[in-house]
Amino acid sequence: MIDLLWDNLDYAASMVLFCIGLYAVITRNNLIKKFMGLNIMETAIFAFIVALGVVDGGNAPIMGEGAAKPFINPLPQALILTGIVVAVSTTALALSLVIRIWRQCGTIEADELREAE
Amino acid sequence: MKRALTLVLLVALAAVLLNAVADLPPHGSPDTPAYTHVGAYYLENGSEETGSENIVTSIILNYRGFDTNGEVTVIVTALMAVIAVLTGVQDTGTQPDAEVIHVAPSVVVRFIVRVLAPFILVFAVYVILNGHVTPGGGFQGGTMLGALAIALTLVLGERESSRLLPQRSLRVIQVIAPLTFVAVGLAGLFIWGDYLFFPRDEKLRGFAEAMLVLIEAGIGIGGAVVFARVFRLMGGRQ
Amino acid sequence: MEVVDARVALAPAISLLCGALVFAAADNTFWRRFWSVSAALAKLGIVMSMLPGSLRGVVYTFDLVEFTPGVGLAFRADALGMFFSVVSSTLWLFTTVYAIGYMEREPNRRRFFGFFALCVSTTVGVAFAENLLTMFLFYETLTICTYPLVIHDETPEAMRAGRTYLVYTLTGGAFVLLGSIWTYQLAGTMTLSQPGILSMEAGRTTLTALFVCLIAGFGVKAAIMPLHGWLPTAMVAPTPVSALLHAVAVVKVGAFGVLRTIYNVFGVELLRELGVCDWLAALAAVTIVTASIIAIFQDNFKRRLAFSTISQLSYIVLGAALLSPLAATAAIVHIANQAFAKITMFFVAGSIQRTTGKTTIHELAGIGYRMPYTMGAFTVAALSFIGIPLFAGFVTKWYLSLGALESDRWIYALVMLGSALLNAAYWLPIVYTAFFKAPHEEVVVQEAHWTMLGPTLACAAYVLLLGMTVSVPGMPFALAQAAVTFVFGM
Amino acid sequence: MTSWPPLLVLFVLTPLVGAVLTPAVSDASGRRSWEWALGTMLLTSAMAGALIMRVLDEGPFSYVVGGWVAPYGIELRFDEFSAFVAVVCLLGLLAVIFSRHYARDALAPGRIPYYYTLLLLNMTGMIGFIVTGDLFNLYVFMEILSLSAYALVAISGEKTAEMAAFKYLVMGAVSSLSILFGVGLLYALTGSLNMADVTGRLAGSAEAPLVLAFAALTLGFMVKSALFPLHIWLPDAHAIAPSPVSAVLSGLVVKVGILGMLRVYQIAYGSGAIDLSGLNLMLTWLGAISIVMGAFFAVFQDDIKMMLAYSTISNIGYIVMGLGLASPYSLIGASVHVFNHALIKATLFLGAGALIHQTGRRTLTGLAGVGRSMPLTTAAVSIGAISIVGIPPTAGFLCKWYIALGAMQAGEPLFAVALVFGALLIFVYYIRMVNAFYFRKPQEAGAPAVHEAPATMLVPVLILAALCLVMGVLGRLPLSFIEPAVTRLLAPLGGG
Repeated sequence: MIDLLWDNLDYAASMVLFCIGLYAVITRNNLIKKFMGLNIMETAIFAFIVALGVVDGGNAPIMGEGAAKPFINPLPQALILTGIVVAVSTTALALSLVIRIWRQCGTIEADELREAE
Repeated sequence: MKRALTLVLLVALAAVLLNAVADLPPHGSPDTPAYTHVGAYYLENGSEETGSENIVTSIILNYRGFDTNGEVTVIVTALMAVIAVLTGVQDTGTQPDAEVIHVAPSVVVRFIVRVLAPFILVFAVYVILNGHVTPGGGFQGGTMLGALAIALTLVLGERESSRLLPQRSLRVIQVIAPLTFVAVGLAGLFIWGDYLFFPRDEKLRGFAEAMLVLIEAGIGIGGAVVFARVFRLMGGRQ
Repeated sequence: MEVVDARVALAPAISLLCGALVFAAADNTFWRRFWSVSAALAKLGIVMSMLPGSLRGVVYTFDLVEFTPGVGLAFRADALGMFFSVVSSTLWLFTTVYAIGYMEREPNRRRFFGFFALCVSTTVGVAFAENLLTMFLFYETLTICTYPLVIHDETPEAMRAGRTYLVYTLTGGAFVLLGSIWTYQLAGTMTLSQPGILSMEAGRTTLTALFVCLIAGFGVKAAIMPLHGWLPTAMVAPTPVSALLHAVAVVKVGAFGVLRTIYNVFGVELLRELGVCDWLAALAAVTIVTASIIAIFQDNFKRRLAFSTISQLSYIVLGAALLSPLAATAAIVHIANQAFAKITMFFVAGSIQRTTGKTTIHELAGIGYRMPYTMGAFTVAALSFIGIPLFAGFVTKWYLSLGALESDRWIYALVMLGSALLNAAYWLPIVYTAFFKAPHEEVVVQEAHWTMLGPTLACAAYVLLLGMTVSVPGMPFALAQAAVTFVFGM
Repeated sequence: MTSWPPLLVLFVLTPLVGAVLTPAVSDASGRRSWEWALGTMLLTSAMAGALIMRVLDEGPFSYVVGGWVAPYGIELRFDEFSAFVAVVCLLGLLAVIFSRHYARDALAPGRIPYYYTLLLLNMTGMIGFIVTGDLFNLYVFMEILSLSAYALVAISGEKTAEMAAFKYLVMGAVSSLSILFGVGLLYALTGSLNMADVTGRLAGSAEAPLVLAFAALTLGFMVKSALFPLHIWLPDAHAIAPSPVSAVLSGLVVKVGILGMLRVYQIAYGSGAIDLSGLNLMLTWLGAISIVMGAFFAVFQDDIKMMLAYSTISNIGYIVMGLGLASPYSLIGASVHVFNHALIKATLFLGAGALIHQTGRRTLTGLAGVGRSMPLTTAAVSIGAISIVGIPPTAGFLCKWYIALGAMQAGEPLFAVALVFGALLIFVYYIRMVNAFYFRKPQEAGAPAVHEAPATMLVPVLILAALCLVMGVLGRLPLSFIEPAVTRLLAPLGGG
C-alpha cells in the first residue's frame, strides 16, 4: 500500500492538497478565504489530471526538428488548459458576488452575514 | 469543535482518496491506458493530420475544438455574469462606493509600465500567432494582453484608461471569441460539410492555417477584453 | 355478451361537460339551472337506455386511453356497475332539483353546482370502472371535487371539517393506490371484469396484507368504524351536499369499492380460503351496533342522520363479507334501499332547516302539523330503516338474515334484529315528537318550496315501491341477482 | 432535413450565438432583447423538434465534430434521454415569453439584456450537456450552465440574492470539481473520454479507483440535483431568483444532475465492471428521506416560492428513489418524472411569479382570496398543485404509479409505502395554498384592486397547466420512447 502510494506520489500529493482546500472551504469564515480554498481544490484536481499525462523522461509534445521520444501525453494538458479557464471564470463571478455582498452588507464574514439575514 | 470534526472527516476522506489513487496505473509509466490509447494516437498522427507541430494546440483547436468552443463560451458567460451582477443597480447597503481610495501610482511604476508596454504587446501577439508551433496560443497571449490592459488601467488616469476598450463596438468585441469560433466552424460546415472542419490536404494547408490563426486571434482579443473588462467592473468602472 | 359502446364513457363525460358549462355560465342563474337539470336528465336517459340491454345480459365496454398494455382508463358496465349507476343517476336528478331550491340564496352557487356535477360524474366513473386504476382515478377525483362542497360556507368550522375530510379520504386514497399497485404486481392485471383475479400462489400473508390495504382504503369512505371520523364533522356542509355525500356519491363509492374488492379482485373462493372476511364481518357488525347506539344520543338532526348512515353502510359491508349469495343480494340491493331512504331524510332535514330554521330534534315538536307531507315522507323512510315489511329496508334485512343463516352465522341474524330495535329507538322518537307532541306556537301549514318537496316525496315513494315489489321501474332487482350469479359462478 | 447530421451541432450553437449577440442587438435598457431572445428560442425549439422526430424514426444517432472520429474527436450523441431537450426548449421558450413584462418590472433596466443573455447561455449549457457524448465536453457545458445559473440567481435584486448565489456557487463549484475528478479517474483507467469508448474499456480496471470514480461522479451530480442532505443551497437560490429563472432552475437545471446520473448508469451498467447495488441502496434511502424531509420543511413555509423550492427537493427524491430501485418500472417512472416534473414545477413557479407580480405579495397569508381576482392564474396553479401531488389524471400521477410499481417489482414494497404516503404529506401544503387562493377572505379590505396577469405571463402558465393534464392523459407518449432506452440501459444486467 505505502509502496504503491510512493510510486504514485504525484497523485497522493494532489489528494492531500484537495483535502486541504476542502478544509478551508468548510472552516473559513471569510468568503474570500472560503473561495481561495476552492481554488486550492481546483489546483489539486488540475495537478492530478496533468500528472496523469506524465511519462518518465518525457519531452514536451512539440514535434519538428530535434524532437525526441518519449513525449508527454498532450491530452491532459489540453484538458486542463480548458479547466483553468473555467476556474478563472468561476473565480471572477465569485469575486464580483463578494464585492456586491460587501457593498450591501459591509461585511464578508459568513457568520456576521447570517446574523444580518 | 467544528474544526476538529472537519479535520477528522477530512482525514477519513483523505484515507479513502489515497487508497484509491494508490491503485491507479503507475505514475510515469508509458504503459498506462491513459498513455497508450487516445493520447498515443495524437502523438502519432497529430502533427501530420493537423499540420500543427504543437500537439497540445492540435488537440485544442482540431481534435477537441468543440471543447475550446465551449471554453470561450465559459469566459464570455463569466463576463456576462459579472456585468449582470455588478451593474445596473443602486447600492442600498452600508458601504458607499466613495470609499474606494484612489492612490496615484508611483513614478517608477508608471515609467516601467509605459516602457514595457510595447514589448509586452509584441510578445503577446507573437504568442498568439505562434501557438501552433511553439508553446502558447490564443489564451496565453490573450492573458498577456489582458494583463497589459490591467497594468495600463492602473497607471493611466480614469479618462485615458477608459479609451483602452473601444466603447462603441464593445458589445461585439467582448464576445468576439465565440463569434470567430462559430464563424470559422460554420465556414468549415458550409464549405466542407462538417462543423469545425479544417482541410487536410497539402494544397489547402495555407487556408487551414489562416482559419486557425483567425480563431487564435479571436480568442486572444476576446480573452484580453474579458479580463480587462472584468477588472474594470470590479473597480467600479464601466 | 360484451359490446363496445361509447355510452359507457359518455355517462361520466356528460356530467363533466355539465360542470364545465356551469362554470362557463358564470353568474347566469337560468343557464346554470338549465345545464344542471338537462345534464341530469340526459345522463339518466343514457343510463336507462343501456338498462334493457343490461337486463338481457349484455355488458357494455369502452376503452378510453391506454397508458401501457393493461394499464389504462377503461369503462365496463356490468350488472353491479349498472345497478349502482342507475341508483346514482336517478338520485342525482332529484338532488339537483332539490339543490336548486335549497341553494336559492346562497353565495358561490356557480362553484357549488359546478363541483356538484363533477362529483356525480366521478361516481358514475367509479361504477363503470373496468379496472382498479380507473376506479382509483375517479375515487381520488371524487375527493377533490367534494372538498369545495364540504367547505362551501368558508366558516372556520367548515374549513376544519374540510381538513378532516381530506386527511381521512386522501389517506384512504393512498391505501387504494398502494393496493392497486400491489394487485397489479401480483396478478399482472387490474381488471374488475373477472370474479377474482388473485390466487393463493401469492402467499397467505401477502394476500391478507393486500386485503387490509384495499379494505382500509375503501373503508374510509364507507365509514367502517374506526375510519368513520370524517363523516359526522362533514355535516357542516349544505344539506344537498350531505345528501349527496351520504346517499349517492362518497359513502356509496366506498361501499361499492368494498364490493369490488371482495367479488372482483379477490373473489369469493379465495376469500373463503383466506378467512379474512370473518374479521371484516365482525367489524361491520360492531359498527352497525355501535353507530346506532351513538345515534340515539345525538340531538342535532343531521348528526343523528350521520351516525345512522355509518350504521347502515355496514349492512352493505356485512352482506358482502358473509360471502353467501343471499347476503350478497342484500348487500347490492341495500345500495339502493339505503340511498333512497337516507336521501329522503336529508331532504326532510334540509327542508325543515330552510323553512323553519330548526336543526335540533327537541325543537321539532309538532312539526308534523306544520309540514305534514314532509314529515310523512320522513316517517316512510324511518319505517324503512327499522325494517318494517312493505318498506325497502325490510328486503335488505330479510335477505341479510337469510344469508347469515345460510352461512351458519346466526349471530348476524341477531345483529339484524338488534339493529332494527335500535333503529326504532332513534327514529320513532322523532316521528313521535313531530306528530304527537303539542306544537309550541300556532300551527300554519307551511311546506317547503315545490322544488324541495317534490324530490322528497318522490324518494319516499321509491322507498315504498322498493319494499313492495321487485319490479320497480328503473330499479331492477334482477340486476342485483345477475351480479350475484356472476360472482358466485352460479 | 431532419436527418442532416450537422443539425445536432447547430442545435447547440444557435442559442449560443443568440445569447452572445443579445447585448449587441438591444439598447442599454433592454429594448429588442426580448424579441431577439424569443426568436432564438423559437429557432432552437424547431431544431429540437426535428431532432426528436429523427430519434423516433431511427433511434439514437451521433455526430462527430470536425470530422474526427470518436474517441479521438468529440462525439455528440442524441438518444431517447436526450429528448429532454424538448422540455428544455419548451420551458426556455415559455420562460422568455413570460419575462417580457416580468423582467421590465422586476429587474434593473441595465440588467435586462444580460438577463436574456444568461438565460440563453443557460439553455446552451443545458442542451450541450444533454447531447454530448464526451465526458470532458460534458463538464465544459455543465460549467456554462452553472455559471449562468449562479448569475441568474444573483440578478433578481432581492436583498439576499448575492448571498444565495454565493452559497449556490460554492456548492456548485465543489460538485463540478467532484465530477471533473471522476472524469479524470475514468480517463486514468481507460485513456479515453468518449462515453461509449470508456464503457467498452472499463472492464478489468482496479476496483478502488473505479469505485471512487463513480462515487465522485454520483456525489457531484447529487449536489447538482439537490438530493438531501446536499440540498442546502437550493431553497434560497430557487426562492430568491426571478420567477422565470426559478422555473428554469427547478424544472430543468436540477434535472441536469439526474441526466448526469443516467449517463453514469449507462457507463456503469454497460461496462459491467462495477456492482452498483450498494450505491443504489443508498440512493433509494436518500430518495425516500428527501421526499419526506422536503415535504416536511415545505409545510412550515409561508413564502410561496420557498414552499415550491422545498417541493422540488421532494420530487427529486422521487426520481432518485426510482433510479436507486433500478427495476425497469421504477426507471421508467423516474425518467418520465424528469420530464413531467419540469412541466409541473414550471407551471407552479411561473404561476406563482404571475401572482407575486400582480399582487406584490409572496406569502400565503398575503395571497389570501386571490382566486377571485386572478381566476385563470390560480386555476393553473391549482392544476399544477394537483399534478405534483400525483392525483390522476394529471402528469404527476404516472410517475408515482410507475415508481411505486417499480418498488414492488424490486421486492421493496416498503418504499412504495413511503412514496405513496410521502405524496400525502406533500398534499398537506398544497391544500394550504389552494385554500388560501379560494377559500379565505383577503386580509385587508383596502388592498389595491388586483387584475389578471398580462397575456405574456398568463399564456405560458395556461399552456403549461394544460400540458400537465394532457401529459397525464397521454402518458403513453413519453413512455413509448423512454421504454426502449430503459430496456437498453438494463439489458447488460440480464433479465429485467
